[in-house]
Amino acid sequence: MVRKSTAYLIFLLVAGLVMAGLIFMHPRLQMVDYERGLVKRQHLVRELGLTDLCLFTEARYTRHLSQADLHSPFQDYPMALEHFPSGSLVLPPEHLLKR
Amino acid sequence: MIQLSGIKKTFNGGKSNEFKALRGIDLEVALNEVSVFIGPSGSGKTTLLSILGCMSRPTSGRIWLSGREITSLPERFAAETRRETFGFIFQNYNLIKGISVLENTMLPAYPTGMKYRVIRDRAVSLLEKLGIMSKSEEPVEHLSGGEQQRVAIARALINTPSIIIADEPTAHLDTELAQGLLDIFAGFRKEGKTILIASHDALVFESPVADRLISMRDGKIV
Amino acid sequence: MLLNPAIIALISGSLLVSIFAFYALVTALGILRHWDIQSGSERQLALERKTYLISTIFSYLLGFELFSLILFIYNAQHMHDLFVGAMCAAGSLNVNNWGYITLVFKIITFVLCGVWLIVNHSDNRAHDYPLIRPKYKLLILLTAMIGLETIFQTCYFMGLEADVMTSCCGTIFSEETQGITGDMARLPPFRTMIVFYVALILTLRVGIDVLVTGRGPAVFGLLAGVTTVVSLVAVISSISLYYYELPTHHCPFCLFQNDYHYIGYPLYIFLFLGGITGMGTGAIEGLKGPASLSRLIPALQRRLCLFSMAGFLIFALIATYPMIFTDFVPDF
Amino acid sequence: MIWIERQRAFLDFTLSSLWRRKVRNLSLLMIYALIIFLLSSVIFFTHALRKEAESVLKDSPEMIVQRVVGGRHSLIPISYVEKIDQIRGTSSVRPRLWGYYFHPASKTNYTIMVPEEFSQPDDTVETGAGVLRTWGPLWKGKLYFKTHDGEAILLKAINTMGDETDLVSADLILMSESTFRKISGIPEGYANDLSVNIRNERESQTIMMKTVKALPDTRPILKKEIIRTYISLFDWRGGYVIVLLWGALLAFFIFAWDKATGLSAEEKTEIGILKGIGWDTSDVLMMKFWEGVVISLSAFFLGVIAAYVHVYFASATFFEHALKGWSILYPKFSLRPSVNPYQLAILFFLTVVPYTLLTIVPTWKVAITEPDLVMRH
Repeated sequence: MVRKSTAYLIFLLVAGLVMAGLIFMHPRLQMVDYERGLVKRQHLVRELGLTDLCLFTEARYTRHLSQADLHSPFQDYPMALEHFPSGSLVLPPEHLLKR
Repeated sequence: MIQLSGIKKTFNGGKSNEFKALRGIDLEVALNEVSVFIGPSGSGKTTLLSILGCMSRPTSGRIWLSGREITSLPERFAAETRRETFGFIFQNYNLIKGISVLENTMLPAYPTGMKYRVIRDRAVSLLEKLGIMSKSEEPVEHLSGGEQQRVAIARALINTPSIIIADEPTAHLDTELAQGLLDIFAGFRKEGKTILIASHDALVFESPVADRLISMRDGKIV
Repeated sequence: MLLNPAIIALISGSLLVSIFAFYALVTALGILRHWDIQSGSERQLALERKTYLISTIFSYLLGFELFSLILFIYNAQHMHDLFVGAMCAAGSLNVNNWGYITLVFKIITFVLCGVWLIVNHSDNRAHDYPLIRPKYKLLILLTAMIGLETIFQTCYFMGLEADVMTSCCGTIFSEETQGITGDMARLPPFRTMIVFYVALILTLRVGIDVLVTGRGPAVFGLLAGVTTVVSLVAVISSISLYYYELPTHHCPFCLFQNDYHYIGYPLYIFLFLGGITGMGTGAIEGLKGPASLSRLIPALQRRLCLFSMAGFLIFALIATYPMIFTDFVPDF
Repeated sequence: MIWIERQRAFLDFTLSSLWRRKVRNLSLLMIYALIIFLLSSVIFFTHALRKEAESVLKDSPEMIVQRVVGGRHSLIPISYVEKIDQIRGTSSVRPRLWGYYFHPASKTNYTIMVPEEFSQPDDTVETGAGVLRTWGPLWKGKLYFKTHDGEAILLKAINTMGDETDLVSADLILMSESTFRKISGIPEGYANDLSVNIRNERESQTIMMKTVKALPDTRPILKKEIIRTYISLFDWRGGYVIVLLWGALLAFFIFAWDKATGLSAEEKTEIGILKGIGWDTSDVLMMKFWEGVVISLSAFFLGVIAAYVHVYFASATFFEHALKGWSILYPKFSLRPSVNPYQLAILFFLTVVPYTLLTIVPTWKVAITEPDLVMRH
């Protein structure tokens, strides 16, 4: 019978190797595919002059959040309550918060 | 030679439920003998054995083991002495449930840092000697009372102690098993070990194995 | 105030560490008040049991202090792009007045924690707890340091504002800068290296004495402390130059970056290993007095001394390596 | 090595003892791993998005100039181009035409845009992959649009952009300038904003100031600011989610603490037995330390590996819902795996450190069980 601590240490070793493999090796394997996509994205960004990621498409100010103006998160009226889920996650763009 | 002088033990000192378990014990116990402490329950036998075995400290008084004073040792040294000098056989066997016979036997040797192989081989040979090797991988609670008793003995011997302390070892055994146990004790004496037994079982103190009887009552030797 | 996972982790971690250090300190002071090793009373037994708790807490704290030190530097490194002008950790730490003092306190608490554990370990080897009083009094200092470190760190993170103009390592550790960082950068690299090697060789020489004859651990401890400080100065003034292969880049933090293969981590870890065990060797010298320890301490000192010498040696190897295997020559 | 043998032996016992109560301990382990999984998913995901934003937006225009009227973003006259062009240091200025188009049938907002050079005829559009996914049935390969004055037009969809660019292009519909003006109603001579390329990026701050001076009703936005918006967005978001997860963490720690404090009588007897047969308090503490290590490390590895798979192999499926919110269109994207020791250190600090500290005192309380307990009946 295998000693319990040996079995556990083997488990740790395997888990550690899997983790290290994922963290250090996997990105390298992915590199070629990823780079190809990235080049395309960068190309498109340059060509069209895009400024934002297409992550939240629910409203103007979340789709192009760096282009939004100070009041748009207030839905055109300063007393309006936020009602988009992503509105609770995003900050107004950096340059508007500048003091 | 184990010498005791003026051993007193008070539980819950200064409180309303204060209880004086030992009221001044002076005693000399010879090594390589079987000494049996007899007396009714509550007479202080168990408390005395636990003090002798470095499990607890007396409230006052001193103990010398082969000339070395062992009473004022801080806990970590008391534990070391307990581990290396004494082997304990408890009344309820006190085996750890859910783990195997073999592991239970090996437990006292874990903190010593001995090689695993060495401990294992020693445990196996002890279990073989006591005739329960066939059950070594079973969890202890699957064993009968007599078998558990033998596991407890094997565990007490794993660190090759020079002194064996047994508290009411025959309490849960029928006559035949108890007799077997006494035979095992006789064997230990032949090997030169010191055995201290607390018992109020006539089978024990009337047995020829017992070299010396020490009777106790109300925390004193009578 | 910036809120990122690392900041949350550091602030909450430090808070927990302080609470536990304080708890251990209160327990320790309670122990001191009623301590009487001669007594076999139940109270004395309870007190002796509490010493286990304190040792346990501080051994865990040492580990966490090390982690938090590394995370703190790594986080400063990671945040630098939020601040205008910051190129590495040096800039992020300079955003407000609390950054550097937090770092210094973190290093000191880590070293103190290590030395305390060494003292504690030697005390536990004796039958009669001869060091219990000095040891627990040292905890007052240690806990105060941990508490201050937590406060400084909180102030630092609270005071962070993105977009603040800061200076990068190029200016902080530049030969033109006034103040201590500039002074260190201005030191002549060649002479600093000579001082560094002299200190190192002296330490090793005394270390060999300690190993062979058992004499001079106090001197060794002192030298280890001096060598640690000199080494830190040497890193800024010259060792960094060889790693960056730039005549004016003196930053002690850029060494942590990917571009330099994270060499900063082993470099500093071995330096602190050498420093802590070395100072520990000296710290327990004053404790030889009690009879119960007089035989144990020299053996322990030899072991610590060995670790310390190994730490310094590996540090020196890492530091010397680029000087030998590079074509770069700074203008002295 | 005595030291190693001792630790191995304690580890052996801890494992046996944990295995005995497998249901309870495995459920603790699973909850712990789940919490680490959630936290690390958040950290990995936000970090990867941040990196992605940084590298993708690296090529976006150095400066965008918007016109602000009454505090709101307004159309900018194309005549402004010349004024900015005259500022030294700018290499090119061009008007950007873009806007939103709401398609009632799919209830989705799309971004319509005019590229600098659109080589297709006026009656065709190029679309992002997400558009065709959500638009609904096409009529003979054509998209049905309504112009600003109510007129219906059909535009042929060609050249769909691939999935690979979805993260920036999912909702894009590219069209010619005249079609755009017809649909959006933006009059000739006006654009949405101007994109400015700057020769030396270090001078962008100065150029921005000069722009404001020359055209006081404009608001320039620098690329640096855009990227920093995204960096702090994801850092901040990661921070907030962790604050929100504090509740869960706290609940778990209380649970762990309770488990450590409320040891059953059986477990207490066991510790008593160990002490009785010669274990010291520090041995019991060591054994319990290994128990903590076994639980924390296992949970840590399991949680982190699962989170990695979740974020990088399964594209963070569990978060899709939160990101998507009420929008119909959600880009398909795969992120560059970028986990570093820094993130692992954060995770360790957030989970293992509190767990370990919280169990110290209860563990110690058990460890000091009196060895003679087993002798008393």
